[in-house]
Amino acid sequence: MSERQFVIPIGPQHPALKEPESFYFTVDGEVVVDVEPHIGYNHRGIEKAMESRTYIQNLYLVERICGICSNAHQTAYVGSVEAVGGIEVPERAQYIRVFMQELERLHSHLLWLGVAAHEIGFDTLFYYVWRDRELVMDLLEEVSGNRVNYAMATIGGVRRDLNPDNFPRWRKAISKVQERTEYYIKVASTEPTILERAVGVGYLGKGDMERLSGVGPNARCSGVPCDIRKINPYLVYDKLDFEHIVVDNGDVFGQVLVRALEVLESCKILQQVMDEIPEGEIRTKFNPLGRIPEGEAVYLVEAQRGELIHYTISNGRNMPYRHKVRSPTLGNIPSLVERLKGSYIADIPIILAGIDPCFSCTDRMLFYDEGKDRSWVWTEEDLRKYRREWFKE
Amino acid sequence: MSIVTWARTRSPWLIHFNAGACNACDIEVVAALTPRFDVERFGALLKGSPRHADVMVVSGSVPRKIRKRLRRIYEQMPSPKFVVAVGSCAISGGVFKKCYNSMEGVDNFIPVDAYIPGCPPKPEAILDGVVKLLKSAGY
Amino acid sequence: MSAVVDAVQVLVFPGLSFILSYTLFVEWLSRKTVARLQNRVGPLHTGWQGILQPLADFIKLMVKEDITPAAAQARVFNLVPVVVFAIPLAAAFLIPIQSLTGLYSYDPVASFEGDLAVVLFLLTLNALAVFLGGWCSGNLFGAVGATRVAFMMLAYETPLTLVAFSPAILAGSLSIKKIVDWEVAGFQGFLAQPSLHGLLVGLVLLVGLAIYTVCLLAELELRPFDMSEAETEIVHGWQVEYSGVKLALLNSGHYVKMVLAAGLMTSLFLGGPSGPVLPPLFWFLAKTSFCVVVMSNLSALFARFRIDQLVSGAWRYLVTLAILQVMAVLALKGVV
Amino acid sequence: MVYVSLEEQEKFVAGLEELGVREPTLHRVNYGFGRVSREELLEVVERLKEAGFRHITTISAVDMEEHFEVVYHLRREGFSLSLKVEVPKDDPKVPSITGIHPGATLYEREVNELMGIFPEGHPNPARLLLDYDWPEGVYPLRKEETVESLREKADAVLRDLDE
Repeated sequence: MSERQFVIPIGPQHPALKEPESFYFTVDGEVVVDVEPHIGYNHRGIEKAMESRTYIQNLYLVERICGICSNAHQTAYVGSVEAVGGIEVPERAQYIRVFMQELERLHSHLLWLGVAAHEIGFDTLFYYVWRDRELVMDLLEEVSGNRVNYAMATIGGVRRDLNPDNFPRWRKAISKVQERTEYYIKVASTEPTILERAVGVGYLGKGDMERLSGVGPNARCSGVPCDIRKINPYLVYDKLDFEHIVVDNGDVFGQVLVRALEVLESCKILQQVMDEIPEGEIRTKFNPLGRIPEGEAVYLVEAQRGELIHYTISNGRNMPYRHKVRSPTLGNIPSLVERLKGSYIADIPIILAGIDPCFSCTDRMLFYDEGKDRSWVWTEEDLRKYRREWFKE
Repeated sequence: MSIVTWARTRSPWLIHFNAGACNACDIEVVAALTPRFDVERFGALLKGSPRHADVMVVSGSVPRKIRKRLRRIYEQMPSPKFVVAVGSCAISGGVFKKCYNSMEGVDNFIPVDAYIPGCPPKPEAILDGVVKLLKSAGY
Repeated sequence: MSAVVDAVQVLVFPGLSFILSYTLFVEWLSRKTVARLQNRVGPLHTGWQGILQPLADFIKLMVKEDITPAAAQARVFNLVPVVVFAIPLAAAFLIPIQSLTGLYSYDPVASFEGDLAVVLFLLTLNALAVFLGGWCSGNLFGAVGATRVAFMMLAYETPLTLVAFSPAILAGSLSIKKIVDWEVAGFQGFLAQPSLHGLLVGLVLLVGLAIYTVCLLAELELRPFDMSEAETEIVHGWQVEYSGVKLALLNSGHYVKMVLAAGLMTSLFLGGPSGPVLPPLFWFLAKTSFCVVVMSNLSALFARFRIDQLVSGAWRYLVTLAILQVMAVLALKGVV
Repeated sequence: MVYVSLEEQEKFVAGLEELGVREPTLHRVNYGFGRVSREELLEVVERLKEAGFRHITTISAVDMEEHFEVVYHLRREGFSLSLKVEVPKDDPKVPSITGIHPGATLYEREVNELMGIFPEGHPNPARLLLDYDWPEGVYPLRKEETVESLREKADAVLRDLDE
């Protein structure tokens, strides 16, 4: 490190990072020379905890790996368990899973567009996008009863049915989102200040991206076709008609483009699901304490941020012997580091945000729940006392 | 009500600290800023620097690696300062209780003034929690 | 008697008290405008439509703990907020608002030949104080913010000064009061007897106004030029370590600067506080509020530039335009 | 090759044997398993990369009681192959594949940290996820560790630090 260089730590608490991670940037003036990611502030080790819980209990656990891609994790988890146990999923349930998955993708991509706008200081766009995201949140709440952790998928199917009476209203809301997104694409591709901050920023070419095994929109913006829904279809994605969005811009603008276009494709898929969803059961019975026969299976899912893998090994008991999760963000960190080198300090937030990092997925924590001790209630008096005592020290 | 109390309850500047949360609480906290909920109506602003903030909104079950930062950010805030624990994890460790890598809730490290339960609480609940905190803050 | 009037002018109206309360109003107006543009309502429950919000913020910060970080150079660090608050306040005394000596008189509290130069000098001094404040705060983000302030000054100072002097050249005086007088007389003359020369002067001043507005956005650290306190990049930049009273002063100083900038804009390009029928006070408030709304609007409409983009853009376009504008002014004046 | 029939995939999987993958099996459409010895690992991964498996999804480590198993999840368009390597407990080491797949750096660090299987030849096998005060040589994902024992060991370090 020469004398002109100094190290800027960003994180674990920094406005550009909504999550506690830190990056040590070696900078020369305003230019980044080297980056060292320090992750693990969110390490919970859910993998260890899953080994001591039943398959049904684990459903709620995997959902809380990440609050934004909760449904993707759940889909991948039940997919891998069903593959081990050879459990058939009714077709209607598969459609409903696709429906949830795409709704979640809508909300997540809109969230990202807003955050990206915020990172380059365009708060007005951030507020507009998040306002429209609430339309999607309303839909999610109406379908599943929850705004964030939906608890929709279960082993053998889904837990709640879609009511066809609501379809006309949902269609309207979805076309509204679509219309809005088209407008934002127009804004983002014509507004000069956005273009100044996005085009050519954090460039990474196709070759490098393939070498570093990037996933999701981060890789697709560099021209690597890697949408699991297309190249390794699961559920009923092979029956649905949608585009494989790949662009070769390779920069932040490409990431904006991929995500915005994917929002439009998701709207298309949602409309198709409502058109084509067959009648029938929504789940096959699975005993909550049921055992899964010995075996192992891998299940890949295209989460909003990219390829998500769940790998289950069962030894015939009612708890998994080992369950491995790899979230998309971990796969994107090597390419992120490559993108950051040579960029300006001012571009760090947008490049960081560019891969749509989700560190809570990345560092799963080890945890364990005794089920006791949880329901203690503090009265106001207790709280006051506690505060007083604390201050005395 | 003295003018100072009036001013304090009308102008809570927030800082958001994610102590190992799963993102669900965090996006709901951010959603509380956006047009539909808009906490600025109550004079609340989200600030980036702990030096500017009055209320620390903490989510997450405090993993081992983050514990020092939590204390440090809290100590950097000028008093009078308040802490709001958002979500089950921040309250008691929630599902992460009795986990070797979680330190079981925020109040093991810093004093908490308001608890907003939920997994995650809705933005309305977070708003309500902050407003209730302010109402009860007639110190 | 005149001593009493002077004292009232300095302390109450249109001096200290008036400017400070107007500052609070401007802060509310600007926050509310931005919120409306962002589809929100902004402050709502503190007084009518949240109009007392800035006052609440100010009082709250005044009674908060005041921290001086161990790493900071305490003397400079503690002095800077006072300076940053006092400089624009002092400069605001030179802006014509309303005089107590007559209903239609708008003599500023103090006026002398060359006060325009003093105001511009004070604005530069302000930026230097900000630089010192960031540099001495003992924080890495503060230091980066401070260097950015210095860089920004390099970018906007030249076009700002050039453009601000163009009405002075036309009026043949460096006194703000005299420039306003010239503008009023010129405008009335134009209305009575329209001429091509008058039209051209108006157009050239309009170009000047545009350049001046862009420079002011940078001077006031508003978007798209708020890279010195960019929240997502360097937290709050040079302000990062300030808390309590110091933050209150910095915050208010920012909006006093906004009032000053709007007042200067009104005086130099919009005919100052003069207008038909109503007294100057009304026209001053109307015109400066308009300027504030315009600036808030602009700041909500753009994404933040990068520092290098600002510097290169300012020298490539703004300076060129400003020089062309000054040359046009000189041509109109008949000097060239 | 996107979504071909089951028969075609079976043929494809059988063809993997020529590349050095032992016991290749088709689990279901698009997913297969295979084995490889620790010594042959680098060679086989290299050959698979030439055959199209250019993407590494992740590396899993499993404690199988008698031995460890490191599973390399490789992917090509339309097929995901999980390649298992047996690692004896008394010699927990695997050759690092970062030379072939630079994207695997973090996965190898994770395996090293949570299961204690050292990637030989890794450019920077530093600690990634766990606390800086985490005791050395305690690997949370090993079966002999329980949550209580891990907690006990980690807290002991913290107590020492306090004193």
